[in-house]
Amino acid sequence: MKKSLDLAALWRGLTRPDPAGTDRVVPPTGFTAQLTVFSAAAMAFLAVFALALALATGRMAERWSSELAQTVTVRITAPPEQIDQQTATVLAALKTTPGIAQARLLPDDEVEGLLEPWFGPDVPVEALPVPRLIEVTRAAEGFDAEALRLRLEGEAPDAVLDDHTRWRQPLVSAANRLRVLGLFSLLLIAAASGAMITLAAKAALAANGQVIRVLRLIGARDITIATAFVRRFTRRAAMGAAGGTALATAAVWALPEMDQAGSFLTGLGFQGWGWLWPLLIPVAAAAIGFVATRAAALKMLREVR
Amino acid sequence: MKKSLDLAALWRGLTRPDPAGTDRVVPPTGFTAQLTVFSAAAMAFLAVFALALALATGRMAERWSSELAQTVTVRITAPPEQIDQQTATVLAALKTTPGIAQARLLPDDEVEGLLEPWFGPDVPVEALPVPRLIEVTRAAEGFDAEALRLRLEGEAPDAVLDDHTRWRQPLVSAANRLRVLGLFSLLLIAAASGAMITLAAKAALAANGQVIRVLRLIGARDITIATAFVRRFTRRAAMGAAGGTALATAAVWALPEMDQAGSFLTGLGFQGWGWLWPLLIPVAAAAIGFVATRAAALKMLREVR
Amino acid sequence: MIEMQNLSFGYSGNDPLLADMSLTLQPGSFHFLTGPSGAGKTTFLRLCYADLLPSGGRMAAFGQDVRGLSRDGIAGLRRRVGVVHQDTQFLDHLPVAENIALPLLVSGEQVDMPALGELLAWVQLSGHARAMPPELSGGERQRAALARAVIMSPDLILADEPTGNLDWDMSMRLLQLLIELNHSGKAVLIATHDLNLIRAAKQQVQARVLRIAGKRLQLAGADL
Amino acid sequence: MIEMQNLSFGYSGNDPLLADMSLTLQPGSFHFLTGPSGAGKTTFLRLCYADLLPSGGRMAAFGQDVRGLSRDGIAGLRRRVGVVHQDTQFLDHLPVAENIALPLLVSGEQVDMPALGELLAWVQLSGHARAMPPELSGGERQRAALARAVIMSPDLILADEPTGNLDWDMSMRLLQLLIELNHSGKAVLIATHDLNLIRAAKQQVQARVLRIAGKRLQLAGADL
Ligand SMILES: Nc1ncnc2c1ncn2[C@@H]1O[C@H](COP(=O)(O)OP(=O)(O)OP(=O)(O)O)[C@@H](O)[C@H]1O
Ligand SMILES: Nc1ncnc2c1ncn2[C@@H]1O[C@H](COP(=O)(O)OP(=O)(O)OP(=O)(O)O)[C@@H](O)[C@H]1O
Ligand SMILES: [Mg+2]
Ligand SMILES: [Mg+2]
Repeated sequence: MKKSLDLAALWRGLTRPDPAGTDRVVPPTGFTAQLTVFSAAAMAFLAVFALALALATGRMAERWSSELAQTVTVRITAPPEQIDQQTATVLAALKTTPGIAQARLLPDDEVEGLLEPWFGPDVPVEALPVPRLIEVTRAAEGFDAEALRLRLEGEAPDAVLDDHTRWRQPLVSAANRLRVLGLFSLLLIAAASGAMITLAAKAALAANGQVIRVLRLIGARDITIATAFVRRFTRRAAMGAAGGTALATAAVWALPEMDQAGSFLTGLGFQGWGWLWPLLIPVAAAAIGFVATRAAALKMLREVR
Repeated sequence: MKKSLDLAALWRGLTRPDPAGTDRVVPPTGFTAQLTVFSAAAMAFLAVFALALALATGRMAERWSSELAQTVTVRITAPPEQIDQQTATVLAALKTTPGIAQARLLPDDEVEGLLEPWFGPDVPVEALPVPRLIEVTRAAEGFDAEALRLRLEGEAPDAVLDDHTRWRQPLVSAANRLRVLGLFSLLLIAAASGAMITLAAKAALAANGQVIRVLRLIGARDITIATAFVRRFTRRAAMGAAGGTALATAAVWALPEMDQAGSFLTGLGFQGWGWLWPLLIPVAAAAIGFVATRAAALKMLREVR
Repeated sequence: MIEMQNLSFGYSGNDPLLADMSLTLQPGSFHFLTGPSGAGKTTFLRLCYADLLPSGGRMAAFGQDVRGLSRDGIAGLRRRVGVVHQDTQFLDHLPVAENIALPLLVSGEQVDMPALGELLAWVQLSGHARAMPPELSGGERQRAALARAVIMSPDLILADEPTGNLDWDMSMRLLQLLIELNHSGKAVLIATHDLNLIRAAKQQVQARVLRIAGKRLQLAGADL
Repeated sequence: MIEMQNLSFGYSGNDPLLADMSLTLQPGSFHFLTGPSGAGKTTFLRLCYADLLPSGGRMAAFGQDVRGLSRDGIAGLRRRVGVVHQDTQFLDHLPVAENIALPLLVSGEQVDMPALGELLAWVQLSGHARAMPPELSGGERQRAALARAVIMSPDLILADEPTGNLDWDMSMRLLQLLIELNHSGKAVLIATHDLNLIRAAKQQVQARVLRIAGKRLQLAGADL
């Protein structure tokens, strides 16, 4: 016995124009049709925003954690007679630590700048037992802060590694959580869209049960009937999703720039190739529409002899 | 001519049980019914998350900005001979500034704690030209920082007002933006839900055009028909939304605690009375279902004599 | 009960189908309506239960102008007129018995179960009370339609081709039922092509035969 | 074309409706099928176009066992059998002419417009070609159904109560059409209650009359 629906034939039927006008057998309008288009559009719209949120928070987390990486410092507060020796030891140790790109002893004027908030503009740096500060630039692969801390403890007991974690880490974890939330909503929205488009397709097919029965009675083959419906619905889902995506992308594009807080925040928009991501949404909607309608049509057809 | 649909009668019909069983005239099942329930549920689910996001970011913004408010300090770095006098002047000035609840001169050990990251645990506070720090607690209504800054400039030229804005403000504005985003998605989701439930109701009514025609032909009054449908759909929308809300609220409740970063972050959950907010969602869904079905039923009935 | 004066009707966008018709249906009268296929018999009946409104002329049902009826007024009119449609529709999700009792349900009246059972027996559908409408045969549908039309004991019964799917014996039974109803004071109007049915009826009841020909309503002579 | 041996059928959950039926429909044959309302005439026809499958016995259509037919095989069978249903359904969103041409459309064949026009004229629906199905009168629907049934020029024509909504003249015309088709070699099976129709047909064609009675198929005698 032949398989009752041939996928390749269905795909051909879907992409080929419809010269015979077989699609006309499906009633053109009705609320179920609008519903399919609209739910695809609405879900695509929400998906674009969730996608933008996930991408933006991802960017934000990355930026924050890279800033965090760049502001690692080693502070040496040894007594005056030991400080030069310990500083040299630390610099040597840092040089041999894997994952560190650069270690730079801050000159007095930079230290002065850092202490300004505490002692005012005319810090008497010379008069103070000011610590030596070494700015450490992390290499791309990063380094093991704990190991370095232990090593410094042995070699230069008065050196303190300050990776500013207390300040920045919560921000990074907040951004990461937001990204997870964005991805989670994306998943939710994808699942809800899938279910909604499936249900809309089924509702539309059920509303057209009469049409299917008439067509079977006059000798239409399953493939003919299924193709007409699947083509309609795949197009509707894709069109609706494309509309929703376009609208949402435009809305994201039109959102006010959020970068005014300097490097701290990032806009909700897409960046560079990121603008291509939303293009996946109509494709996904079309795929969902195709699979859902095909399954629904097959199921309905099985109930009609 | 009498108004064809009487709202009061409709409401009575909606809330009263159905002793005569008139509701049975509406076919009980079908995909459009499932669709109504499901779209209400899915949208309610998303709405709960958006609501949680909006509330949590609101809380976060509030916490961050209140922390900001509580960490305003005045730093006095005057030469030793003037410092006591300027400190007294500043304290007096702060006392007469409206919007300030408390001004407290930090004792040496607290200053020591603050300087520890710079000079190590054994700061020789006495030996250093350490500034005086005054912690200012803002009153609920807040104060005009610029005016205070100008006044201090005149009275105590070496006093610096530091409201830590540079650190915290971007966070607050980030949180506020997230809140706006949450509210925006809430609006979007509400609009999409409304449209979806409306369309589902219309699709279901259109699928039941035959039923409506038969009922009119045997002499059913508009109110009877509309009530049967409106009751069904309002219940379906409310049930679906209640289900989605319950699920989402449980999911929010089950989310891992996010407060581990101390007071810096806040969980996505609701807090206290906030857990009651989601209860509004099924009510809103029922209201949308009621209005949408009523409008759709009226429109369909008008097409049938 | 129904009064028409110079009534005319045409479907929108089409030529007038019925023109200049005058007719009065008295309580207790018995009419047949004939005419070729497509002449407008079904249309005429639809005018009688206000499913269509006349394009011209005057028409009153139970003393009220049909054009002035509110939607609830139309519903009220339909409770006093029992209709057997040419292609009667049922609610496919309710069993036959409930479908027949539907007019009672929607007008909020109590269903008298023994009376319903009697009615089912009368149209020989006792065995199908619990069947769903799509499971009925063509003739069974027509009998169920008749039962639904008379359950409110209406003042006027309109039947559109009620014997189209029935054999002669069953047609005679059905005619007997309608004549019984007529004897109890109800007016009856039957649209049919079946001249044998009209002949059979005329032997038992004073029936007038109307004919739609050339858009007009004519009284057919005794030639039937 | 259709061969039945000891065929039996019952709707699921019900007693068997038809039992022990044997029949062979030869090309070019002409049969009538009668029986009281609810006897199983429509059911019998549905078995013939594989809308129902027999519960027992053997049935072959065009040489193939219907139980072994794939879904596409059933579709193929239905293209060789034209059916006029008792309550024919159309696609309400397509005009009458397109509905009549629908079997050609779904089997991917070209529509021969002049032939379609002729067919419409043949059933006197030329004036309604562009009308929508819900705008047709009962008789017009039946004629459109006949036109749709014969447009693929099937080998076998099944008609379920095709004259139920037609007056005598139109019934005779329709019978004439079916007899014409039969003379051109097609087999015809008509389910009807109308004994006059059967009598009229017997004068022109060698028709056999089958009768469903007591669940069985009987050959009615010459008493008609
Ligand atoms: N809704 C409509 N819109 C336009 N034309 C219509 C509509 N309904 C019916 N017609 C046309 O009006 C004419 C009369 O239809 P009607 O159904 O009244 O005929 P009838 O006398 O009942 O015929 P039959 O005996 O075949 O049932 C027909 O030609 C039909 O095509
Ligand atoms: N789908 C179904 N399920 C169950 N029972 C059915 C179904 N369809 C028909 N029946 C029953 O089977 C019997 C035969 O029905 P069928 O339609 O074949 O009768 P028929 O001979 O065509 O009658 P009529 O002359 O009234 O059209 C009837 O009693 C009917 O109620
Ligand atoms: Mg008619
Ligand atoms: Mg039948």
